[in-house]
Amino acid sequence: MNPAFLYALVGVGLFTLGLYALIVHAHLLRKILAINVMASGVFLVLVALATRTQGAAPDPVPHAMVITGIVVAVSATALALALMLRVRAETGRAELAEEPLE
Amino acid sequence: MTLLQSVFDALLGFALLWLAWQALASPDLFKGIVLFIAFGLLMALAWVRLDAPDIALAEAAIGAGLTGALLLAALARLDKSSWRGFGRTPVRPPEGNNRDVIHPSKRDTKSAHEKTRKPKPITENGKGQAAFCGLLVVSLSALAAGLGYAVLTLPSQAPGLSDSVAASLEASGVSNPVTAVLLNFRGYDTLLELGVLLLALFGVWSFGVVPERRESSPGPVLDRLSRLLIPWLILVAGYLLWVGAHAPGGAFQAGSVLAAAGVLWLLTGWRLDTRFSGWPLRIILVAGLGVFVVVAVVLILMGGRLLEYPPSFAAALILLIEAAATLSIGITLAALFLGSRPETGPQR
Amino acid sequence: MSDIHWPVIVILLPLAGGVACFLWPRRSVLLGLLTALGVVACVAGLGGQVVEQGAQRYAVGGWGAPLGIDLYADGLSLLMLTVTAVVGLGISVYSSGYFERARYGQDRARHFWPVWLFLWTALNALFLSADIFNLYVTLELLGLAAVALVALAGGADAVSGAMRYLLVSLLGSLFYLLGVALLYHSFGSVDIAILAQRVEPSPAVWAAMGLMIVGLLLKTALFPLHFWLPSVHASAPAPVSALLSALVVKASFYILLRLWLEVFPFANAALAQLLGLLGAAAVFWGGFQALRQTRLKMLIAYSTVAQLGYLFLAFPLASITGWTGALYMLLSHAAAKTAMFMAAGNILYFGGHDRIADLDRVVQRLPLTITAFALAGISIMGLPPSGGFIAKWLLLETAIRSAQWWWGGVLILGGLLSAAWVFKVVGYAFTRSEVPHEARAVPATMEWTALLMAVLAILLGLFAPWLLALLEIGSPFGRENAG
Amino acid sequence: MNWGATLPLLVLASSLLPGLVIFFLPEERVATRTTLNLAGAVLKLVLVGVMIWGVFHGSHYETRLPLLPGLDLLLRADSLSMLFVVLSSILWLVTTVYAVGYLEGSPNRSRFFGFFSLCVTATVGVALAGNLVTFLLFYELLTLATYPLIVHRGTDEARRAGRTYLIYTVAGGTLLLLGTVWLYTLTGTLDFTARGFLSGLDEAHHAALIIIFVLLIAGLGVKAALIPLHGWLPQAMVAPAPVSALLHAVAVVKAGAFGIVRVVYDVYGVQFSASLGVTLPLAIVAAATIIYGSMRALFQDDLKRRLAFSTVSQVAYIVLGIAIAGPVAAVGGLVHLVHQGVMKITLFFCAGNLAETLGIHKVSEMNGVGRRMPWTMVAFTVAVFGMMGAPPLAGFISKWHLGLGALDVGQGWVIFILAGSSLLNAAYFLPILYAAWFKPPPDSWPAERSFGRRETAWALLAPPLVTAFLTLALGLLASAPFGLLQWARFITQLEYAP
Amino acid sequence: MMPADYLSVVLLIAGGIFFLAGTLGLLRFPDVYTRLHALTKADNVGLGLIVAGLALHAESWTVVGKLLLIWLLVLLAGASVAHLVAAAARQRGIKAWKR
Repeated sequence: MNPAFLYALVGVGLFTLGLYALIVHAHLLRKILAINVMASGVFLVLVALATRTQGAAPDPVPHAMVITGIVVAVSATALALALMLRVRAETGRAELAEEPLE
Repeated sequence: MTLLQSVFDALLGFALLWLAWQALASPDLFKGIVLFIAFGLLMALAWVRLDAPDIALAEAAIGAGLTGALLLAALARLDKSSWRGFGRTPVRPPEGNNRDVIHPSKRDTKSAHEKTRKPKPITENGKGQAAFCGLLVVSLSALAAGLGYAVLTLPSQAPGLSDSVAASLEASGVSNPVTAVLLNFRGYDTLLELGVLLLALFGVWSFGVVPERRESSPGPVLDRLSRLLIPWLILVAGYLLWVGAHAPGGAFQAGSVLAAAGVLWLLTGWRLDTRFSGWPLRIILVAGLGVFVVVAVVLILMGGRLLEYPPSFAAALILLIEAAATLSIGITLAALFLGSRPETGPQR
Repeated sequence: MSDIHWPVIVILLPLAGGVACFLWPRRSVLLGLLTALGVVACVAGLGGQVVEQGAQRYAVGGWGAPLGIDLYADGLSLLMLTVTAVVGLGISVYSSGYFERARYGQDRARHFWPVWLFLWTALNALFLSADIFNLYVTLELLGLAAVALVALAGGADAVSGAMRYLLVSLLGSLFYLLGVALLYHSFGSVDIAILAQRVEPSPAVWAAMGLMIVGLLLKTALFPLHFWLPSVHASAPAPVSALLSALVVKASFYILLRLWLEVFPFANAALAQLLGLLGAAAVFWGGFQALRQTRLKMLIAYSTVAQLGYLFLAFPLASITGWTGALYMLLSHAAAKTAMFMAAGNILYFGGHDRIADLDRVVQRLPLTITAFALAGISIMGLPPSGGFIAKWLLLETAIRSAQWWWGGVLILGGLLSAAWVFKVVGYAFTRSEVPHEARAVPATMEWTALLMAVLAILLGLFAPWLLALLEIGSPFGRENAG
Repeated sequence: MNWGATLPLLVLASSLLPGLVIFFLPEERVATRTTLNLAGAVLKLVLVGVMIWGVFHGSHYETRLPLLPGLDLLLRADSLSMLFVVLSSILWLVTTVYAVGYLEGSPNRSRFFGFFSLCVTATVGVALAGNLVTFLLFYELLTLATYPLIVHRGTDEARRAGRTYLIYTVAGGTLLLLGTVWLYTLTGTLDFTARGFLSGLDEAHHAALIIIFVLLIAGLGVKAALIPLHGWLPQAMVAPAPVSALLHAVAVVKAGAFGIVRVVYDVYGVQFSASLGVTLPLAIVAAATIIYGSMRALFQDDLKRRLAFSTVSQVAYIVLGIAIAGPVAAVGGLVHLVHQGVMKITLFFCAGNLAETLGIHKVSEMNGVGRRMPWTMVAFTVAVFGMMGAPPLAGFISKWHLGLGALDVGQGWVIFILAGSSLLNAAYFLPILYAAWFKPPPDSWPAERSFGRRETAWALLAPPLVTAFLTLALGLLASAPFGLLQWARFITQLEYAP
Repeated sequence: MMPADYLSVVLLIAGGIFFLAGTLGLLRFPDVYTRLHALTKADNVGLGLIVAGLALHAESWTVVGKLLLIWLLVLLAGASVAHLVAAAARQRGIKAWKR
């Protein structure tokens, strides 16, 4: 199979895998990991499909987008981790309550 | 060789999925994070396979390296000894199945494994949970199948914007097309993205000053290692910054290497003197964004459009922006690793 | 005046202001207020330009789409920017009172301003962007800023809410981004106008549409994806709740609207009906839940769920009048909900609680605040001459004209539900209660801002022709024969 | 200055602005508040006088504000609106004086008078509205402005009444809105036009027009308290007496009745309504309301509740007059709009005086009260005879024209309704008079307050005497040049002239 | 193929074997200390062999220098980290494995 599509499919797989883990796991750290895996999946789709250039150098625009995306992801992860620690400090658990407060 | 490459690609793809699954499903959080870092390294390999060395560098440094460090630091702070005392409200002790363990040895991992064999379900009822998970698996499989199908129907040849980039590369001031896109063609994205990074720091700092976990003394080995490595790291960062104009590299990669130096330094127990943790630190943190904005405004005042570099100055301006950005990115990421605002001097 | 780069200034000014607030934290209130005034002035400048010269396209870096990023300002963007500017100014003034002397103290104030100004930057950038990847970046900027602001309130509820919000927001962005990836790789551009020309249905485009719509609906909190909203909006600091309800959820709606109108014009009627149905469900569910709440802020938050539902009624109606009706709803809801959350903030500030059953002692000592609440309520109910009435009128008119009267029924019943909870709260202003309450004086700025925002929500009903003409600049809704 | 465009706005502003200022007045600034109130009321009367003079001399007073593309807010003074404007501005002045006296010393007066002014503004707005959407605006404003007055006392009972009131009126407003929008989608205009603007519409729309008619009348019927939509009115009696007076005589119920007149005359047009076949059902509803209200009034011991049911019955006369669809009956209905207002306000003033001075709330407590408060009871008696339709008082004029008009168009059954209603009126009013004048007073009144030599405060006594005098004058001078009858004939001519 | 190429192949395969052995040790050895031992030693040598194999293919001396630099840095990091991990394990009181 064309590697572009192979990696794109892997990206789709990572995206859904991350989505599954995000929904199923309660621990916030796992949720944050899951988001990162999902992001990697999206980035993979974005870059893999950029190689469809008939052997020429791949399209650089998605590369730039992914670098932007990686920085955004690390920023979000840092914020999420700090927030997770706050949740732990306030509630004693690194999980969210099942029911929103009502 | 194509067959070998295909086999390699398939193996790598499979390994990525497997590692991701293991990282997410691992009952031991520490193990999960380690697997995630490994996942990040394999991702870097995938980027290389996809002819994206710039991303490979960024992924290895930021995606796997710094994110991993952030995750491990957070996990360490989640450990029981650290959260006691910095919560305001009296807290329930965590329940058995979320006592998260940091145990490198197999024996301990095993015991932890038993404790958290099942990740905490989101519905209490066992049967309902099974049904829910089943439904979820089915619908997500359908989603994956649909997305996969959609991807496969895309034309197998599509140049995207590579031709336009190539056509305008001359005028961009740099010869590395990715840097050209990042800092020139789509420089506005990068401007906003520096904002995102800074904003994350604002956010983390706004959560208040977390009393620091007293690390055990770093010991002579780490101390010596860091003394040896940090100058190298700074040098490498400078090199990456410089080389980014025409080869893989650039501000983000350089910044994250710089951040690695900072993280290493922080790990040895070094802290910024309170004299510098106020204004001087803030200035460095905003330098990247600030220089970017100033350049933008000056260009507009000179009659251009936003971020419209005169071709003759483009190279110099991009380098200027990148230099400031590298510094800010490095210090910001290191500050994010620290996890809260450093204590400032007596003016508070 | 005409050659000033207003679109750029509108984005860079709050960004620079945020940085300045970060650098000089002890001057942050002054700097923040100055920036707010400046942004309002610049939006007015941009408005003048757009009115004079029609829709504006601005090629950042001089490259132009598809290689570069374009900014685009038509009537729709201008309207959103204006709402943001006006509500933003109100929130700035309110916050200068709220954070300065509230129990939050100095420390929270210094963190509030930079983040808030960055959020404002994100909003302005978002409303001006014509590039779907750039929109992703602005969405992330917006989301992270909003989360940080929610967490400012401290306490278990707010922090958990912020965490939930962050996860939802990131998830929504990733869905959106995957859609962007598919669109880019289908058509080789991320510029909305170019996509609009090149787009044609294909499995990848359908997938992109599904992903982007789901992601944006998650952020817009359309029923049943609203689950995260009430606790977040209820636990955030009052000015933050106001801006979340008034502006932040609208931003993702705006993107959805743009995409729907330009990139996915082939989206079929069934999908539009589905969105309408979800909107209707949101109207009823939100209204019903609001009626059941015992805490004021929670009630207002659920009402936001309901009000967001109205916006989606325009999708099945799909005519210029319908879209303008939805936009007008958005507009007046922004003003009214800001006023309501500010009023709730005053009540909390004054009495230390927001239990509806014990409200009487508080509200009778805060006549301006309860007036603000009541006036905002009039707009939410859609009684004349408020902005909400105009919106309801336009939507109702479209529903009847297009012989889809059941959407009109949703509007009518939703209005009655709103009336029920508004009067449930307002009724407490008239009970007899003698027991004085332990109270702290509410700064006049806070009471007056709330009142002014509410009055604005009412006055919106009288400026409709002017605003609707503004909205038509660049015909964002197409040129089909008017509704 | 363009008087034609500004005068209607000034008429509105003369009560709106004082009202807004009063909201912000501290509670103890009694003198300022009273001055503002009275100044506003007098100014409004003067402005209305100017306007009448103008209308009779052929001036056009019209203010347009664009509301939506193709849809304006329109204020316009025509002969029908002047009828209602005059009524409300006169009665506002009188009621203001009364309310100042009545509420002396009670809490939250700034709030009360603020909403009171808003209420009158809304009423005048309803009167001057030149199209249906403007009407709707002021109609809803009226709902909002009266709610605080009903719950003013803040007791549980008051709040319950307020809730009932809102449920009815908000739902009614919604129906009105629905009908209005629907009509707009059919016609593209909502401006009131003599003889309506619908007759040119395609036959295909006639079914829709009938439904719209039902929606509009149901929306208006809530405020006009047509059965079965009258449930809020007796409950709303918990409000202070000036509010009851204003609500039942002028503002709320009249807005509803006035709206019905507008819809039948200036939206549908009488002829067109009749051809649609909607007037007869309306007449039957009105007739049923007349009888039902009177029957219920018979069995109320609470004086204000008895008056409330009487209102239900009396307001339906106006609707009946319109629905009979003949010129003479129409005159009867229109003059009753004014007559009922003047008479009923007198009754409520008197009831308020009894409650305020002697603590009397029930009919059974009224024995011999005529000796203790003769002037109040004289006013009461005049109004009661007027209500029953005794010549030469105002009520007689109305009923006479109604009866004549009904015969005129061959609807003889109306005569029986009128006769029955008059009998019932007598049955629930005369015993009160008998008890008040001829039965011996009790040893002590429920809660007596002393006002020196006078029977009660001056501010409480003067208003009912003035309105009782008006009742007499309207009856005697009905046919005078520029009198009420002539005016009403002028209005009906526009509608009925060939 | 040049003789240098044969040498390069041999070196690379040898390096691969060392890596394999190290990994096997990581999986099979009983405790943290023995695993560290296997991993660090085998990987350091394995990487050295691979670097040597690659250096034979290098286009210029700068590349050789870079490759050597990589090896030295990894040696340094590997040794230090192994020490740190072992020290941390000891501090936690994990006893060394005894038969």
